[in-house]
Amino acid sequence: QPTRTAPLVLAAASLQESMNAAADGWARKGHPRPRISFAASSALARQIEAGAPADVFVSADEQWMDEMQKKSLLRPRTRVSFLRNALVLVAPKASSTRLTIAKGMPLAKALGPNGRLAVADTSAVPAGIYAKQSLTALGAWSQVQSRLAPGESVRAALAMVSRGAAPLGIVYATDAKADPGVRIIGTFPERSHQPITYPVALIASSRNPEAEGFRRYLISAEGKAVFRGFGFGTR
Amino acid sequence: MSFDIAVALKRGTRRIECRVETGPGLTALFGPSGAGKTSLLDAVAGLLRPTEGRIEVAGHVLFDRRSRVDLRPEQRQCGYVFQDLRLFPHRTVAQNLRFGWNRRTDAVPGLSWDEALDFLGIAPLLDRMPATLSGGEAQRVAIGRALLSAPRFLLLDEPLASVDAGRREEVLRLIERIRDQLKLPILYVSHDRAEVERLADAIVPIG
Amino acid sequence: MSFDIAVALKRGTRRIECRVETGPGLTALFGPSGAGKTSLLDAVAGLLRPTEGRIEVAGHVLFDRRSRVDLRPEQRQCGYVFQDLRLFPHRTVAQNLRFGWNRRTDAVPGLSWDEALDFLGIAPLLDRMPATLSGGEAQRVAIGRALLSAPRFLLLDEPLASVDAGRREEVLRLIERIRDQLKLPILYVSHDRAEVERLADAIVPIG
Amino acid sequence: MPALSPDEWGILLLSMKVSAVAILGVLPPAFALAWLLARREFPGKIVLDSLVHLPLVLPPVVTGWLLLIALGTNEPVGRFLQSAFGITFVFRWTGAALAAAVMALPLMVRAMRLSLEGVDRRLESAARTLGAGRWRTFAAVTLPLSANGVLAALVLGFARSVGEFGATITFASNIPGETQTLPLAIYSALQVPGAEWQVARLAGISVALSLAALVISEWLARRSGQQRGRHVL
Amino acid sequence: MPALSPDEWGILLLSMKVSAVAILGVLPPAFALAWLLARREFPGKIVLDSLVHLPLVLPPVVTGWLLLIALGTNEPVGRFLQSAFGITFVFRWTGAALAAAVMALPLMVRAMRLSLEGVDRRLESAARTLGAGRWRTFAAVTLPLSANGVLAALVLGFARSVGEFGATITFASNIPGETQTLPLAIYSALQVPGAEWQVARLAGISVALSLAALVISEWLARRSGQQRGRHVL
Ligand SMILES: Nc1ncnc2c1ncn2[C@@H]1O[C@H](COP(=O)(O)OP(=O)(O)OP(=O)(O)O)[C@@H](O)[C@H]1O
Ligand SMILES: Nc1ncnc2c1ncn2[C@@H]1O[C@H](COP(=O)(O)OP(=O)(O)OP(=O)(O)O)[C@@H](O)[C@H]1O
Ligand SMILES: [Mg+2]
Ligand SMILES: [Mg+2]
Repeated sequence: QPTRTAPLVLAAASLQESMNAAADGWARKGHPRPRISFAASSALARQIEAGAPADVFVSADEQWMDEMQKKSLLRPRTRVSFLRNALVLVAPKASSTRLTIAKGMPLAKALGPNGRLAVADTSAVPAGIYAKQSLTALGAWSQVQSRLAPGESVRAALAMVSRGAAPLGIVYATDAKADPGVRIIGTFPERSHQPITYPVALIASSRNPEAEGFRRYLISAEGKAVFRGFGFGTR
Repeated sequence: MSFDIAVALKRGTRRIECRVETGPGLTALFGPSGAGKTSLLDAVAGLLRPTEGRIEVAGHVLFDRRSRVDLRPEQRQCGYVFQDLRLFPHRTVAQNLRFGWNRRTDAVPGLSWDEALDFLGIAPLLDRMPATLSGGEAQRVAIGRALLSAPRFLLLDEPLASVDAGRREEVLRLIERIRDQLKLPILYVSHDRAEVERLADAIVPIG
Repeated sequence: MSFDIAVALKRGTRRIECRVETGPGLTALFGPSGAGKTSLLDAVAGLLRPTEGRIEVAGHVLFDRRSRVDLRPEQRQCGYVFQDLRLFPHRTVAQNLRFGWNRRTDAVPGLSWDEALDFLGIAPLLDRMPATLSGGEAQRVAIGRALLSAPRFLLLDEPLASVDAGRREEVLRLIERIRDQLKLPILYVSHDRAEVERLADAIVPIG
Repeated sequence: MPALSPDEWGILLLSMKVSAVAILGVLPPAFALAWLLARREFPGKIVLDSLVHLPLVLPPVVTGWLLLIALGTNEPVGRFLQSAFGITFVFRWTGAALAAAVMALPLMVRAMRLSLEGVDRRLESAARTLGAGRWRTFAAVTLPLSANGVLAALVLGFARSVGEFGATITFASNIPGETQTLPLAIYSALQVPGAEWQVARLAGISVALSLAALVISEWLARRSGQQRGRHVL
Repeated sequence: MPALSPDEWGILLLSMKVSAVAILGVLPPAFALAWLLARREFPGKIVLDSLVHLPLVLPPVVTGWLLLIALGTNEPVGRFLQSAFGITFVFRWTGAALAAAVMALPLMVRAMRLSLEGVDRRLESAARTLGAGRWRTFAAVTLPLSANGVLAALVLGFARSVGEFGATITFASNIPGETQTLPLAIYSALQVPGAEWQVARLAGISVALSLAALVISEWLARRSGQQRGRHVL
C-alpha cells in the first residue's frame, strides 16, 4: 500500500503548484508520491510542535524554521535553504501606471488620491515583512504606511490587485508571474530586504525512510529545476 | 334581519352547511359536539373562508361569494369569545382588555370599562398575567376583552362553560343588558338548555 | 377513607388551605372560580407541592410533609382530566389514548378500550390530530385518555364543560359505572349543580 | 491581566462598533427573511433558503472574495453604489461590518424563523377580530411572542461578528484603526513565533466582549420571561 | 458543469463523512447542553453558556490552535487519549470531524435551546400523570415537541461543518484524502492564480451538498409538521 510509506510533507501554501509538480517528478522516479499538506507556515509549525506525525517541513520563511530548530523539532543537519524569491510591484493588467523602483520614488502619488497598496500583513506575514523592509530602505514607508491594504496572505494581496480593488500591490515574483490579471511594474532590489528564502528540513520524529530521499530530491539539481520553472530562484 | 347567513364550510375532510336567518336579539346555536358551531362563528368572524354562500350581519354584507365581498376580520368589528379563549399570554389582563378598546370611536353608547369589570368580577386581576389565572377567571377576562372592543355584534362560544354558578348569574345579566339596551346582535353557542332558553330570542339547531 | 387531604398550597401570592375527608365514591368539589379547586387537584396529582400537610388516597400516602413522603406524579397512578385538556398535539387521538394504556398491568378489572370509546363517542376520531378536533371532541378524548390509563383514582376538572347534552348523558353514565363498579375514588369539579347532585356521594365546598 | 493598551482599546472599540452596526443593520432584513421562510409558501422558497445559508456553507474567504467581486470599486455594482450614494465598502470599517453582517445572517434568520414557527397563529387571529390589522397584529402579537428568537439571533449574530475573520480580511483588508477587528489582530499575532501571550490577551478581550453580550441577553430574556409567563388555555 | 473528477468525488465524500460524523456525534451532547441551559438554573450557568459560545466568538484559527494545544500527541490529554484508547485526532479525518463538531456546537445548542424553551411544560406534566417517568416523558413529549429545533440544529450544524475551514486546517491540517475537506480544497485552489474555475466548481459542490441537506430537512419538517398540527385548547 503506497500510502503507508509515502512521506507526509508540510509545505507553505505559496508552494502549492511547484511542490505538487516536484512530488509528481519524484513519483515518476518510482517512489510513492508524498502526501502534502499546504497551509500557512505558522499553522504547520504549530502542528509540528503539537506532535503531528509528519516527515518534511518546507517553510516560506526562516523565522518559523528557527523556532522549530530552537525547540529541537528538526532532525539535525537536514535544514537547507533551497529556494529564493523576489519581491515585485504589481498593478492590474489594464493599469497604465509607470514607476521606477528606486530610492525616493513617488509611490504614494502613483496610488492616486484614494488608492491603497495591497500587501500581505506587514507585521506578521513574511511577504509583508519583506515589503516593509524594502519600502523602508527605499524611503517610501512613511509615504504609504497609512495607505496600506494588508491582506491575510500574498495571495489575498494579489487578488485585490487583479480584481482592481487596489491600484498597486507588492507580492512575490512567482505569484505575479502566474496571475494573468496583473502586470509587473518593477522588482524591488534584492538588497532592500532580507533574503527571501525557503528552507526545508526533516522533522525529528519522522520514521519514514522515504522522507530523506524526497528532501534530497528537492535540493538536487533536478528538483530545483522544477521550482525554477515556476519562477523561483535557487541556491 | 340581524343574521342572514347561508354558507358551506370545509373543515378538513368535512363539509358543513349552515343557514341562520334571525331577527334582532340573541340567537342561540344549539347542536351536538362537532356539528360545526365553532366553524360557523369562525366564518362569521372572517377566520374561515366559506367555500360558498353569503354572510350578512345587521345589514352589513361581510362575505358574499358571488359579488366577491370578503371583509378582513379586523373590518368586521365583531366581539368574539373563543371557545379556547386565546388570551395574549405576553400581556397582562389589563393589556388584554385594552387590546380592542382602541377601536372605541364608538357611536354605540357602549358599556363602560368599570361596569364591565364589575359585572365580570375581574377588577382584582388587572395586573396578572393570563398564565396565572384560573379557568373561570380566564374565561371572564376573555368575555371582557370581546365586550370592551366596541363590537357591532357578538360571537360567544360557550362563554360560561367554566364560570361558577354565582358569577354566571352576573354575566348572564350583563349579556341580557347588552342584548336589550345596546341591541347588539349576538350569536351564542351553549350546551346548557336552561341558559339558552333564558337568553335566546331564537334557537337555531345546527347539525 | 377515600380521600384524606389537609394541605396548604401556594399559588403565586395566594395561599390556599383545603381539607377534604370523604368516604368511598365520588366527591364533588364545589366553589367559586379562583377558589383553588384546580390547585388542589394539581397537588393530589403531584404537580404542585403543598407547603404543608398530608395527602392520602385510598389508604396510600401520596404526600406527607412531616415524614417527607412525596411520590412522583407517575407513581401516584391517577387519571387526571385537566381543565385545559392537555392533549399531546403531536400524537393522533389513538396515540393520545394509548399513552397511559401501557400502565395496564391492571389488577383492576378495568374498562375495556372498546367500551370507553363507545361511551365517549370518539371511535371515529382515532386517526385525527388533536388540533383538528372540536372543543367537545377534544374534551371527550381527554376523558378517555385518563380513564384508559388504569388509574387508581380519578381527578376530573370540569370534564363536561363543553360536552353537549346528548353526549353528556352517556358520559355521566360512564362515570357512574366507574364509581359504582370499579369503585375508584373520584374527585370531581363542576359548576353544574344538577350534575353534582346526581353524581356526588359527598360535596365539599372549597373557598 | 494588566490594563489594556491604547492599541488594544482601539481594536476593542472598533470591534464593538463593527459588530453592533452589522447586527443592528442586518436584523430587519433577517427578520423579514425569517418571516418569509416561516410563514409563506412560494416557488423558489428553497432557493432563497439556500442563499441565506450560503455564507455558512462557503469558506469565509470565499464569501469575502465574492463580496469583493460584487462590490469592489472597479466592479459595476460597487461603482454604482459609490457614484450614486457615495458608499464604499472596500477597505472601510463599513466593509468589515458588511462582511460580519453577511456571515451572521444565516444564524440570525434560523433563530428567528424557529421562534416564528412556534407562535400560535390562533392568537394572531384573535388580534385580528379585535380590530388589529396585519401590522398591528405583527407588532403587538407576533413580534413579542417571538422575542426569544430575536434575542437569540442578536446573541448568536453578535458572537459570530465578533469572531468573523476570513470574509473581513479578504473583503475589507486588515487596516489598523479602520478594519482591524479583534480576530484580525489575533491573526496577525498568531503569525509571529512567540506572540502567544498577545494572542491570549486579544482572545481574552473577545471572550469578555461576548460574555458581556450574553449577560445582557440573559437579563433581557429573564425580564421578558417574567412578563410573559406561559400559555393559557 | 462537467461531471466530477475522481479527486473531486473523493473530496466530496470526505466532506460528507466528516460533516455527518461531526454532526451526529455532537448532537447528543449539544442537546444535553441545550436542555441544561433551557431548563435548569445552576451557579455557573452563564459560564457554561459562554463556553458553548466560545467557538463562535474566537477566530476559527484560534479554536483550532486551542484544540491542537489540548489534544496534540505531545500534550498530556492527547498523549493520554492515544495511549489509553488509541485515539489520535491530529492529521486524521477524525480531527477534522472534531473541529467541525466544535465549531457547529454553539449553533446547534442555540437552535435546540430555543425549541426546548417553547415546549409547553403542561404537556409534560400531563405525561407524568399518565405514568410516564422522566425519561419516557422526555422521549415521548419533550423531544418530539422540540423536533423543529433539532432539525434546525442539524441543518445549521451540517452547513457550518461543510463550510468549516480555519479550525480544521489549524488542527487537522490539509492532507488530501484524509483531512482535505471542501473548504480546504478551495483554499488550496485559491493559492493558485488563475484557478478560479476550480474554486467555483468546488464552491458549487459545497453549495449542492448543503442544498441537498436543506431539501431533506424541509421534507422532514413538512412531514412532522403535517403530523403535528397545532396546539389544541
Ligand atoms: N382539520 C380537520 N380535519 C378534519 N375534520 C375537522 C378538521 N377541523 C375540524 N374538523 C371537524 O369539523 C367539525 C366541526 O368542528 P367545530 O369545532 O365547528 O364543532 P363544534 O360544533 O364547535 O363542536 P363543539 O361543540 O364540540 O365545540 C368537527 O367534527 C371537527 O372534528
Ligand atoms: N402565579 C399565580 N400568581 C397569583 N395567583 C395565582 C397564580 N396562579 C394561580 N393563582 C390564583 O390562585 C387561585 C386558585 O386558582 P385555581 O386554578 O386553583 O382556581 P379554581 O378553583 O380551579 O378556579 P376555576 O373554577 O376558575 O377553574 C386563583 O385565584 C388564581 O388566580
Ligand atoms: Mg366548538
Ligand atoms: Mg380550575
